[in-house]
Amino acid sequence: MKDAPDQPHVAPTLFVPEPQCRPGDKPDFTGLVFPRAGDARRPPIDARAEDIHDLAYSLIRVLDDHGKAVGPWAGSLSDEEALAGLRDMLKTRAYDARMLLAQRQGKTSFYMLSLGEEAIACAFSKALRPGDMNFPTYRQQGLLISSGYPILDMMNQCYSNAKDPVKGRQLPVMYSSKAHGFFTISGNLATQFVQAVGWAMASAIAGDSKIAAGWIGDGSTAENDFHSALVFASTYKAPVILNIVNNQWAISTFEGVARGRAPTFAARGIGFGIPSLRVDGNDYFAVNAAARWAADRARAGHGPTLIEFVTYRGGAHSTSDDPSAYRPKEEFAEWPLGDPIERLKAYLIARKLWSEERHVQARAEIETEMVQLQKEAEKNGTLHLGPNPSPKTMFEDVYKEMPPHLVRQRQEAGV
Amino acid sequence: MKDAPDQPHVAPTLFVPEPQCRPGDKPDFTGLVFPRAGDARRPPIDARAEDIHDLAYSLIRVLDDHGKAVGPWAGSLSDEEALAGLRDMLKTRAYDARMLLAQRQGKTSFYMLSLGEEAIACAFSKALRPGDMNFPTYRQQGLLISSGYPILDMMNQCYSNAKDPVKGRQLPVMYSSKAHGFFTISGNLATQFVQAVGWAMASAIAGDSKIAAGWIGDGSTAENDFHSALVFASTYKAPVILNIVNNQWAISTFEGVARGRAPTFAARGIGFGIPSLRVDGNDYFAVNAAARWAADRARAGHGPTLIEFVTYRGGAHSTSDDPSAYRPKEEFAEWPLGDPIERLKAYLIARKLWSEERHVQARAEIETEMVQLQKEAEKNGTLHLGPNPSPKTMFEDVYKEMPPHLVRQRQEAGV
Amino acid sequence: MPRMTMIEAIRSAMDVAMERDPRVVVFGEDAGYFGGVFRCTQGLQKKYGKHRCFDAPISESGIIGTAIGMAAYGLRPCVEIQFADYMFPGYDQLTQEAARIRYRSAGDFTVPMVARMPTGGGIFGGQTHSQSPETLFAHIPGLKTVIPSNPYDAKGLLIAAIEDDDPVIFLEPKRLYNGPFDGHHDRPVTPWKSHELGEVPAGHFTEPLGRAAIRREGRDVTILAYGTMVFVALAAAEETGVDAEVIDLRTLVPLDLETIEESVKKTGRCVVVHEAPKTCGFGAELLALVSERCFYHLEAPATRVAGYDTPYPHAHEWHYFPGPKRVGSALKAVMENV
Amino acid sequence: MPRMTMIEAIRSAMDVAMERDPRVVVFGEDAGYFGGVFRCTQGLQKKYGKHRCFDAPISESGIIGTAIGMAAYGLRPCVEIQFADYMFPGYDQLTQEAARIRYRSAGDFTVPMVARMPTGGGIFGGQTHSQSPETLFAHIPGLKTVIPSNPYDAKGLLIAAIEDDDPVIFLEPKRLYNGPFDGHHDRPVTPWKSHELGEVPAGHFTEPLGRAAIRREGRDVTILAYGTMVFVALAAAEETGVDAEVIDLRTLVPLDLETIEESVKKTGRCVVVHEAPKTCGFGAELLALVSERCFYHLEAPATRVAGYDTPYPHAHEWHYFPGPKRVGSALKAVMENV
Ligand SMILES: Cc1ncc(C[n+]2csc(CCOP(=O)(O)OP(=O)(O)O)c2C)c(N)n1
Ligand SMILES: Cc1ncc(C[n+]2csc(CCOP(=O)(O)OP(=O)(O)O)c2C)c(N)n1
Ligand SMILES: [Mg+2]
Ligand SMILES: [Mg+2]
Repeated sequence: MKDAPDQPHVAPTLFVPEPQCRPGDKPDFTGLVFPRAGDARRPPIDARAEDIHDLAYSLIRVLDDHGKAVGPWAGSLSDEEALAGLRDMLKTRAYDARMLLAQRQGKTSFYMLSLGEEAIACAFSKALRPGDMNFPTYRQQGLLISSGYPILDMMNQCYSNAKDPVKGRQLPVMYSSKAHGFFTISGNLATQFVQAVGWAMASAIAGDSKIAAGWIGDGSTAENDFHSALVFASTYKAPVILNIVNNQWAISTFEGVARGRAPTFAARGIGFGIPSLRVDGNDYFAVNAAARWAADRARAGHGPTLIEFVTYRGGAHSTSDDPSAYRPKEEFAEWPLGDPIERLKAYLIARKLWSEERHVQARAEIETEMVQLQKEAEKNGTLHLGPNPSPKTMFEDVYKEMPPHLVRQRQEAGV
Repeated sequence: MKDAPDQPHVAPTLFVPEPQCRPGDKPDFTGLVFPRAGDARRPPIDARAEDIHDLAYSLIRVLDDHGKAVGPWAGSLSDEEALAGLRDMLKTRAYDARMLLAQRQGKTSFYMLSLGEEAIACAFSKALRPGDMNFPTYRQQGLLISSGYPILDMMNQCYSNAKDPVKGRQLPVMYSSKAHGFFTISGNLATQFVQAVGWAMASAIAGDSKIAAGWIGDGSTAENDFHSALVFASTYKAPVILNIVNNQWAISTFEGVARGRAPTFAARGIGFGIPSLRVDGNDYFAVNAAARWAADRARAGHGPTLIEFVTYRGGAHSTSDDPSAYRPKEEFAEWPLGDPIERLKAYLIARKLWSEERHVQARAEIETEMVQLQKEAEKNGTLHLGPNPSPKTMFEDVYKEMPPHLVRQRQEAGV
Repeated sequence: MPRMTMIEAIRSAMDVAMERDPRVVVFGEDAGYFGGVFRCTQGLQKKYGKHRCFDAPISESGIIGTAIGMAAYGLRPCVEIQFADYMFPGYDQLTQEAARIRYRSAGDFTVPMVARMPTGGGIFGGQTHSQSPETLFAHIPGLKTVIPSNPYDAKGLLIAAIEDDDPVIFLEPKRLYNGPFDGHHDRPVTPWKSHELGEVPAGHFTEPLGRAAIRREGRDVTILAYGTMVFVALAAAEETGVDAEVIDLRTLVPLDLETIEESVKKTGRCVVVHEAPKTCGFGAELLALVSERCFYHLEAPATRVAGYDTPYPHAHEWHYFPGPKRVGSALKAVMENV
Repeated sequence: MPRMTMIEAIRSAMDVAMERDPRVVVFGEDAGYFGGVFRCTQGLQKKYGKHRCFDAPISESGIIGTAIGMAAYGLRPCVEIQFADYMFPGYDQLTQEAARIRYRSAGDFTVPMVARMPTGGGIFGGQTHSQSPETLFAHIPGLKTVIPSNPYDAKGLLIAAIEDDDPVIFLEPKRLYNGPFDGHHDRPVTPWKSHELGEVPAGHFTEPLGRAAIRREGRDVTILAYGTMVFVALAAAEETGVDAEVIDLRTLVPLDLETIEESVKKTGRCVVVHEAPKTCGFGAELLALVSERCFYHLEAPATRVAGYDTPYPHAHEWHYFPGPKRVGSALKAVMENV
């Protein structure tokens, strides 16, 4: 999404940025000029921030329009890994579709898709090691799925049912899994970004080689804790990867409102001396390669990396949202960086590792698996019909030990 | 203050930046390489941010070591203006000295010097017009003095006496004067920075040509509201000048702790597409020229400018502080950018507009004036001996109209 | 008179205020083109232009901080915080800045601004879309805190808040946006269209800040409530048959202590209801005031029905919510105590 | 036993905790090399190294936010906020994050951390170095709030707080740092060296969170106080001759309700004293609890002596401060009421 051409600023008006297109307009991405796949250079992992400012304004891309992986960032993935990546993305998309439907059917209160952004979480997770920790937003379900977290547990969480790992306390999609390197999601935007830095500092203090990854949306970079994260990461050279997922929209607000006059979000890192990359987020290879580069940097003690992943939010913000009120319906289909699944698929087909038939078949298999899991999850309950965790759990885990006033309140509640 | 050479980061340690010198060390500024006066280029006021990144890493200087004003930023001041500037700085320093003494004598609770930083506020204020608004910190008393605010009122404020314009409610130095374009100072760091942006946005909304100036210290740039200020200023192209006063210290903490791995504070603006200048803050000419450039930009509708003024905090942080515990005593004397008063004096002497004799005389005159004013102020009262404003004023101005519960409390208090 | 939902009434208040006074500006996250996630600002950008109603970056501190600057300049910003749960990043600006600028400058600078924010639970919003932080505002000298319970009041109080010369926190009980929800989540909600308080004058009018409204007269016990709990209290009174006097506080600061005192002295009993956690909730202040000022009239201990001292849970929303059953039990208990 | 000031006791607590447990880290603004503006962390960096005690950038949200991350990793950060007045930029992280992480993750992640902060007035600090924000913490489920009144408790409670598995707000009444200030600002303060509560064991010991201490036994009226007000209350009792039982709450959440109830039921009268503004101060909660639970034992209305509902003024500090005279009047008034 690009700003409309600069309004000549004549007093008396406040300059208010606007997206190129609104409902009724024909989608227009002519303002977005993306470098070709393979064009961006790949510096060594100990590059100094000041020597790679250009990468904050460029776009790291590996998969070209012909299904080839090209340029210096190619080669981070084996064929098996690429095939597994496709499957992870298909699963993520299928899972999303099922849960969206479940919400529409009234089986839960709320849901959020990652449609169109699957490559980012799925490919990123492959650069992490067991023990590393993500501090995600609500749109990184792909991290869990690609790292083997049980989808059944995710469904249980979304249904707030008797087997919900977080006991019905959180909105659907607000997962938590320490074992899978997935910090408990917060509803308050941006808070996790600086927490990730703290976790990474702790790892350094402890002499550990584990690293952290913070996640934030384009809109949420405007939040103040984006700043505290960059300040602390920069000052203490924290072993952290700070990921911005620029999916062009923050609910109804186009990314330009948070970005302001800077050409990219990656540029925000420059003023902190933090090496900053801008990456094609719909390119499974590019995401993985950038993530590995940053993870290697962090592990080698070279400190933080800021990455902007450029993508497009394919669905509504959430099930409470209707994007047709603020953006042209056709934008997603015409998004110039394409669909991450289609692009990886084209690569695999070009390499003869995959085919249209196997793709159809894989989708069907995954669909069957999801339906199966969903049935199983629903046996554990759904939000309104139950069973849900016992109401007495409402009073637990506020503190490690239940203090007297909560014991009294639980008794009053009769649970 | 420069970072000590990069510690090789070997696990297990957190990288913790340290200043070059601590008490007992010989001051060492060899790490600080400053460009020569006249070297920095002067772009047109409608320059695009991306075309002047270099100015965020350079240093705009006008007064050279021989008392000459040189280079493209010279020429913003007439001889009369330069002479007035010297007088403003001398007054500011003399005022500070008197009030420090008054505090030491127990006549008030607290004081904060601007020693060594006088050029910044005094020269900046000359770029503003009546109606423009500063959002200062506690170290910009020079703004008031150079714009003709009565020093007697400043003293009354510091004494919390019967004529204190803010009725004894604020700590000494927390002045307020709408008429003199000086927003009421807050004790909470950084909050004023984004308020300045809001004020500037309001001016644009109202179709007014007034501009705002926000002020912040090097240490306080780490606060989150530094970020919100830059975000809003960038997005709405607010007619605001965002000033960072880098005086090397934030109480006991050297500027590198807030700055992190970026070489300068001015660089923070780059990631927001905000034109950013780094300026010799001890150079009355450079400060004034940069301020005029930024003010002209803002008034012409080109939006915000970020300026880092490089200077040195000559005194203690406040009367509650003793810097000998954390920095070498001799640093101030050896500060490579010198003393702003001495530098302007040298310029004026070189131009035969001034002499050592007149300087001594001027100082004596000013000293006499200050002593006179102080006597007058003390007639209005001092903190502990009074008279102070009536205690009933304690309940006023909480709201425009006193609500019933405060009326009751005032009655209970018997005042 | 037109019938309005609470959303329409709030929108109409801003519309009227913007129409009458060019200094009134409206902004917030998604509040411009789209008109807000609850659609309260819908149409205002189209009508008044982008410079008077616009989308803000997601930065509550920036929203409040710039609003303070605008107010100091001379405008009258009325900003939207998307959920009261999200005002916390702006809490420093609200409580340490907006609240104290008149005081610390002895009136040299003032901050006439309104921060609107949806509050309370009942929409399965979980712990970050359900909180009721009113006590965190009421404790702060310099802020006024308003919370309407119906469309009529919402419009009248919001216009009054915008015209007020001090910073006003305007809490909108989101569960009441579409109708007078009484806590029976399993029953259909009456829409405002069929409720008399849905009748709202189309033009300018104000309801003064600082005055409570008696929603039901009664002799046996005084129920102090505000926002969503007003209708829960009314339902509990009907259902238990206790002749309760239900007072809708409408403004927490300044508080209409006179009306409270008069009623409690009359009934001799008092139950306070709120959704926020009990400990240090606004009910604590009300009980303290009642015990300080009506002690010799009380026939039974004044009590509180409140949210539990836990985060607001998702699945257990209706266990957490202080519904008519819990309020009813409190009424019965307070009547039994002699 | 060594005699310590409160500052020394606090320092000693951190020293002991860092010595025993390598997971304990200390940081904050000026807390590293210099040892903090009140010198509480002096010497810790030298002793434990820069990676366990260091200067933080001036960012309270960053300090709390990184501490949360560290605690989630498995460390036990004990951070310093330079003044309680400056925790507000970190209030979102404290109340919306630290407080709820155990709950929202069902114990998958926990946040064992302490946020220390000097609180209260009495040092001519004006409105931004004098505030007492305890109610803003006590209202938040998931936080514990501690406020010691003397060196012995400060050390024992701080070690307990650091060893606690939940986030603890540790408020340090700065007016007590050097001695048991009783509110008579015109008289010299006894140094802790000559006070028995200045006797503090050199090594490890803890005082449990959640237990009040009776500082003076009495029969006529119960005074509930904490922090600086404990000594003001004691002075008022002595000066009026009212036989007051003075309870030092020490921990506000969890609260030692048992001790409070027992005392109030015994005396039949209650005065609460705090320095924070009255409206929605912690005194409101205490009055509410007393009126809910001791109603039938009360012989007079329980009352509050508190800061006024204004910002903390600079010049009028001693008018604002609830000193022994105001507390004394309240004692006399509550004794007159029959
Ligand atoms: C502190 C806070 N403010 C506002 C919100 C409401 N909100 C939830 S998601 C969202 C948009 C976020 O956009 P972005 O960061 O771009 O992430 P995306 O949804 O596109 O993944 C907003 C405003 C919130 N959750 N927290
Ligand atoms: C929110 C907040 N945190 C901490 C403080 C305490 N404090 C007062 S001044 C100061 C140092 C500021 O340093 P800097 O910004 O460099 O300004 P300088 O004093 O050097 O002019 C600190 C930490 C404060 N006033 N407000
Ligand atoms: Mg987005
Ligand atoms: Mg400084």
